[in-house]
Amino acid sequence: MSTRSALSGPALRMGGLVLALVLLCVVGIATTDGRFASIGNITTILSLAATIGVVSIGMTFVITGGGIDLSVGSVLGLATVWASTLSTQYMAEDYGWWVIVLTALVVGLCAGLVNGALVAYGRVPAFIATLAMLAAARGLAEIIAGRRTQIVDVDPFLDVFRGDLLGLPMIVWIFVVVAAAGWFLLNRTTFGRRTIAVGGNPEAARLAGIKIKRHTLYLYGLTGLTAGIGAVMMLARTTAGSSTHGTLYELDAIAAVVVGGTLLAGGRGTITGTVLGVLIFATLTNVFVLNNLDSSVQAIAKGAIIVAAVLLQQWFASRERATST
Amino acid sequence: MSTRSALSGPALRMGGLVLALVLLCVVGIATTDGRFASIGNITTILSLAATIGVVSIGMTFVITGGGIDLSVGSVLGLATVWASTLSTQYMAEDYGWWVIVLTALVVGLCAGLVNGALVAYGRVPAFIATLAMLAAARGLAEIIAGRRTQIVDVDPFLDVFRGDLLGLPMIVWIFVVVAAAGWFLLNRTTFGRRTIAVGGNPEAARLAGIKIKRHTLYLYGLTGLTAGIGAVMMLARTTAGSSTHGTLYELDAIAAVVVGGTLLAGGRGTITGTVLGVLIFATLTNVFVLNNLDSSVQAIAKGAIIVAAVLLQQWFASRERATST
Amino acid sequence: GCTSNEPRETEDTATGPVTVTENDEPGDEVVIGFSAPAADHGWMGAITSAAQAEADKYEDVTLQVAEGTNDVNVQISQVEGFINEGVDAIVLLPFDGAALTEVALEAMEAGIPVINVDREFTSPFAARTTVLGDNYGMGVSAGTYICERLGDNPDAVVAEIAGIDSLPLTQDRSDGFKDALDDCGLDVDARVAADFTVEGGEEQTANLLSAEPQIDAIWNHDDDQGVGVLAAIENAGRDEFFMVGGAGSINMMEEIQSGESVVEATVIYPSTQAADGVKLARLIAQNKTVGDLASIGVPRTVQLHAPVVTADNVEEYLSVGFES
Amino acid sequence: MVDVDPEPTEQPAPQPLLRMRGIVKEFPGARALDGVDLEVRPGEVHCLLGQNGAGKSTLIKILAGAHQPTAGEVLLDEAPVTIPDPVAALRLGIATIYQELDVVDGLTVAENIYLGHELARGGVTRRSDAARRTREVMQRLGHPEISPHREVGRLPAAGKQIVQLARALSREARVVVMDEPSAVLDSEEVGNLHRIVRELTAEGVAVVYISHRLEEIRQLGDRITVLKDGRTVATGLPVADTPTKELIRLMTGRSVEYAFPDRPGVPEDAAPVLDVEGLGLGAVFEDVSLTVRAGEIVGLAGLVGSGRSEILETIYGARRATSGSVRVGGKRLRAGVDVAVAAGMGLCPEERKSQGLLLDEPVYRNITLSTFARLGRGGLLDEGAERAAAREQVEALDLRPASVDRDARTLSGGNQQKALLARWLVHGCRVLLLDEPTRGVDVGARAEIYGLIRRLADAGTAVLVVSSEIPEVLGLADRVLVISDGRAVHEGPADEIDEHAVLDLVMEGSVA
Ligand SMILES: Nc1ncnc2c1ncn2[C@@H]1O[C@H](COP(=O)(O)OP(=O)(O)OP(=O)(O)O)[C@@H](O)[C@H]1O
Ligand SMILES: Nc1ncnc2c1ncn2[C@@H]1O[C@H](COP(=O)(O)OP(=O)(O)OP(=O)(O)O)[C@@H](O)[C@H]1O
Ligand SMILES: [Mg+2]
Ligand SMILES: [Mg+2]
Repeated sequence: MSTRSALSGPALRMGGLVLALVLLCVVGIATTDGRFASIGNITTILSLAATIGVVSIGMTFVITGGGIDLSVGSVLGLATVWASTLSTQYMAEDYGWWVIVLTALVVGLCAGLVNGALVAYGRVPAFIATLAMLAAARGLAEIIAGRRTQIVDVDPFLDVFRGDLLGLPMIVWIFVVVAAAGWFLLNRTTFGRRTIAVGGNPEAARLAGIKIKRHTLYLYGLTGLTAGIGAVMMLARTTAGSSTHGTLYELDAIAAVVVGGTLLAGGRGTITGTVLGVLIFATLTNVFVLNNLDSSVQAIAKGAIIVAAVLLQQWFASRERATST
Repeated sequence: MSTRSALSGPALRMGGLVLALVLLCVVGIATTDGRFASIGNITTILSLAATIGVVSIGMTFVITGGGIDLSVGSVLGLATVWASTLSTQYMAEDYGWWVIVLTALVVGLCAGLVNGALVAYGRVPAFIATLAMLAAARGLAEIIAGRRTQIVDVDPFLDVFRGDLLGLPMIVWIFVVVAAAGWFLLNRTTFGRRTIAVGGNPEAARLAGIKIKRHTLYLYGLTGLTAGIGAVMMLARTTAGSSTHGTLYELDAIAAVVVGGTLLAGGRGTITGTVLGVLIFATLTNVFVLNNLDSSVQAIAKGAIIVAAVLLQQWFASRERATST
Repeated sequence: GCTSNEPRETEDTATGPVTVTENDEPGDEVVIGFSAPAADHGWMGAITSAAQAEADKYEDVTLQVAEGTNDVNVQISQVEGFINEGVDAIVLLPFDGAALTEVALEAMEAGIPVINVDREFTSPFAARTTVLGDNYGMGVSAGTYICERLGDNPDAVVAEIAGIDSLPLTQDRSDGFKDALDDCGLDVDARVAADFTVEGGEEQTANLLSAEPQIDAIWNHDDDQGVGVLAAIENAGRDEFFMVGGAGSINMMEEIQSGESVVEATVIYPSTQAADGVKLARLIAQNKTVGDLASIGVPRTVQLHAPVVTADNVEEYLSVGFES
Repeated sequence: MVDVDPEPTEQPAPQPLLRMRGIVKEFPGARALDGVDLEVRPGEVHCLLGQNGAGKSTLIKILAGAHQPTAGEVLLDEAPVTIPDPVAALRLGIATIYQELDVVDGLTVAENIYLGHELARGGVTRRSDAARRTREVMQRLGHPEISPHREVGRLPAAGKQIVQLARALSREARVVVMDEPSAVLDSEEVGNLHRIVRELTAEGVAVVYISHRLEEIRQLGDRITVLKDGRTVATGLPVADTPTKELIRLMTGRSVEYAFPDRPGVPEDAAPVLDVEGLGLGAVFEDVSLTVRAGEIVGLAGLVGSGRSEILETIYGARRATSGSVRVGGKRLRAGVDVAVAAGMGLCPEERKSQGLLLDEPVYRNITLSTFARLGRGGLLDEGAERAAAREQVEALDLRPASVDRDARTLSGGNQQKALLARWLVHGCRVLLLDEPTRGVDVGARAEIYGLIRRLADAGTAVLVVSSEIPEVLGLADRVLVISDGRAVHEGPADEIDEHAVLDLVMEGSVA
């Protein structure tokens, strides 16, 4: 009995999300006479989900670990700017596209580690530390970019990351790989278990001998790194670096994570849920545009649908409780 | 010993904030040869702080009660729009300026109650419910306003709310009154004490006979109401209603509340801290402008100063711990 | 076909051809307060940079630049600050013209001339001089161009990629566009709003292209987000339509110049408006008059021209394009 | 005295004040109660006994309106009542002290006591009234030193328990339910508590009293109801006529030797494993020196609030010592829990919920919280090995229910305590620090835990135990340190000192 509820619990909870996604697709198919279900459109949805998806995977970790990172969007912007400066591009021309990638990843990682150090060792509340980083990274990006959009001209980079692989865009593959790695990391490794422990009861984790400060540092570093990966994807997709890239991604990512079923208070996280959450939001926007909905109406509908999806999940969860007795 | 620590604890914690504010003022005075310390400039700072200040008071309650409200900014915008439609203004011409005020307050209150109902009775996570409201209220505001800025032309309204009283602008007085009322409500009434209980230990609160769902509903209603009051102040200050009013106020308000010392996790809140937090941010902006700082540099400096203020507070708190043990 | 972002040697080309008049002789020292929305995109960034560059040319001008902000409340307090300080003139590009009107009036009443840029106040008394772009006219120009190209085909699919929908200026542009299309029997078949950002441009355009398998023309309000729009078009491998831009960035002009791009035209929305504002503010504060006009004093309103840039005349306008 | 019952007190069966009949409670995946009957008379102390997980807390939560029964009825004055929520229970005159410390840390003592029924006029709290009355209640509870304005979060566990007690008293109830109120109290406090209970019953209030300390039941109780596996196995047993052996048999279904294991004695040449020298922590305690040799159990006795928990936590590196040193196996430890754990130390903390458990994680993950990395390989988890290790301990400790996959939250209090012990048993320690290891643990399991601690010691572990039950410290340990006001006032072999002597030392120490 207990194994049954252990198995069916998460499955049913995911069930609510899957149902929400399926309903959205049904609406999409019903209202757009074939334009929704085309391969091209599905690819569009996946491509749009990819960047925010990667960032959301990182966010899942930091939230599961009891924190929050409001700076992901602006760190992503900063990383795109830094990785597309003229000097980076010249170096990339000389040494290879990996220079750009490395720059973006290192910028993301470093910003994340600064966040982590402030939260873990400076005991600055995560909300404040990362809000400060949000402001600072955006400012720094503006200074570096001189408020220009920096266009990426390094063909090897564009060839690799704007290309297709087995019919899917490269950035979709990156999302798939990051999501799979994230799932594995959270569910199958000691790092993941520590994350859950630190988020669930930091004092208990500490007294059990887990180095919670160092782990917290790693968590923010990881999230920063995903923002760096997101920056690479953004550079590929828009062929430009800009300090405005990633604006409000923090809210989108947190929304996807929480709608997916990760506890905002920490201690429980689900990568599958996050992926579903991201797909739901991307599909929603797509269906709206396919129906040529006015942007104000879109906003209202989006609000209503988010709430409906969560209520649906609630309902599934209560059914789960009912069936397991 | 216990009384000493009880007295000096909060006082010292406030001490950090007061010191931060004083340091800011000293910097202001030192760098602007007299322009900072003028009465006119102080009034400017207070007027700037007033609207976000009122919203932050509401936010203090909802956060202390264990929740969060991301929709305050957009509800404020919606309330300004609704309270400045032509029909509202006609009615105000006929019946009096209170029609505008009432409309704004009712809109704010209702939006807050919807948030509260979703969170308390629908068990939708507060972050998601209010994020949905953020989107929906903004969309609705755009539709009502037809994406135009609506000008307020009702002279009695403008006379009352744009006027001065004892040398201070009316909206500053509103802030003072709301802050005082908020302090009283949180510290001297059953409502306030129950808010702390609901946020600090909901299970204990429930077992003590507090109706936590209803209380949660009230908390969001209260925050919505402060957004409504903020809308009146915004209308007075700008003489216009617009769906863009209040954009990103949620972040500003949460930042002020958390910098002030209210626990983001709930269970501990301070109105005095929130007021100081709001004043710090407003003064910061003012000092930056007076010093003619580049706006990108401002963003970086802002991030650094927020972190510094919190670290200062940490340091004070650790001194407090040291003295009280 | 990506454009390069090699640095231009002459930074000040962005402010256009310089006509030296005796007005440029140093006069009384003036302090000019400047406030504009957040420089969160290229055009707005260019506005501020151009204003600063213009001010730097005059040794008698000190420009006080307030932090760019999209919060009218903060912007009001910035103007209040300028009044407190007693600056000699204020150049104000309000986030929302209506919301800043009252405080501008206060400044005027305090004897400080206000030069209103781009987004108009609701009271004629709130500004000494208004320098206007022409948002409605921009829409009309774009619509007219599309009408000329597609006028004979009433079934043509026209798409519009707007900026931030909640801004009145977006509404003005859309209205102008719609009115112009109406005149030739066309309408807007698909419309998205892309937030004035590269990323928004990419995202919204990707969806738009999915939604409309066959498009004849696109008007994109803003050349900044145009970088993203073009990326999305390229991602989707589409080229059956032509596109008209907006604002006039160098990128887009180079696209037009190349002749291989879907971008055929762009409608100029001068990023030098605030620089004009600074120049006029200086003249007003120094009590000088505008040259080349017979009348005395600085005019009340200056509305800037919003021409369409095409392959035919792009050479001419490259110099006034801004770096997005 | 308030009792206006006209009937003589000798009357064999006065009308019961409260009666619960056929109570059934089902939780997802568990039937906690399966037909329980309870009958409580006015003015009596009715004891509720049962093993960990027998359903005692569940029963009283139903009475308090915190849970809804699946079946069964509650009668008050022989009239059926429904108790949909805690407010209803309070309105009916049923006040409850819960097993878990359900106080609000951010509120003051007075505010906690009057939470939910604030002394207020028009919503405005009457703070001076509340403070005055709180001072009175605290006086009555023997704790005049606890200020009404003190923030409860700054009180130690025992202080929080006192606040809960005060809260129940402030309700002016007809039935006061106490779920293991003495678990966190020391013997002096327990005496105080008993005095209060007697005052209450003298006023005709009925007290339902849950405890695992049988001697306490014997001192205080009038009648006993015994629960086993969610069923009533005996009801209304008069305390005076029921031998302890019989009670234990009823509870456990077998007879348990309720005694401490033999002390084989520590060989003279046993190497010191834990060596603490001149340890101090600000003003909390100072100059604590002690040595624990391999195979030795050292007990720390003392009153609540004397600083014993802090001593353990400081040795463990969870608090940063202001002076002194800690050595394990001769090697000086840097501060930090991870360092201590790596050196082979383990701590079972005092407050299992807030300091010990991941409540929403399965039992096995709680048990392997300090070992999952070791059980896995190369950073990968091996949940199979974790489950196996956990299952082994669950069986050895008789943890109920025996499933390792249910969430820790759903375990009864005593079983949560066992899960915590199991963590360090899986880990294996050179030095084991135990803070109140038998708090809330039933008699049967208690004996098992004593045996287990002794076996660990015999296997060469150095054990340091804190317990508020002096007999437990004296019975279990080889050597005791008596702590008073943050100082060690006595050190010596456990069999050379008795409970009275310890109490005398403590009193002297705190007077001095
Ligand atoms: N919320 C819950 N969900 C599932 N099972 C529960 C829940 N609460 C309690 N139980 C189960 O009900 C049974 C009775 O628990 P209860 O807490 O009443 O025991 P108890 O007699 O108070 O034990 P202890 O002496 O250890 O406190 C236990 O098996 C417990 O696991
Ligand atoms: N967070 C705190 N802030 C201030 N004082 C505290 C705090 N925690 C404990 N104290 C004080 O430290 C002293 C020691 O408390 P401690 O809990 O260690 O006692 P103890 O002997 O372990 O008692 P118990 O048996 O209840 O665990 C007490 O005077 C207590 O009031
Ligand atoms: Mg119990
Ligand atoms: Mg203790």
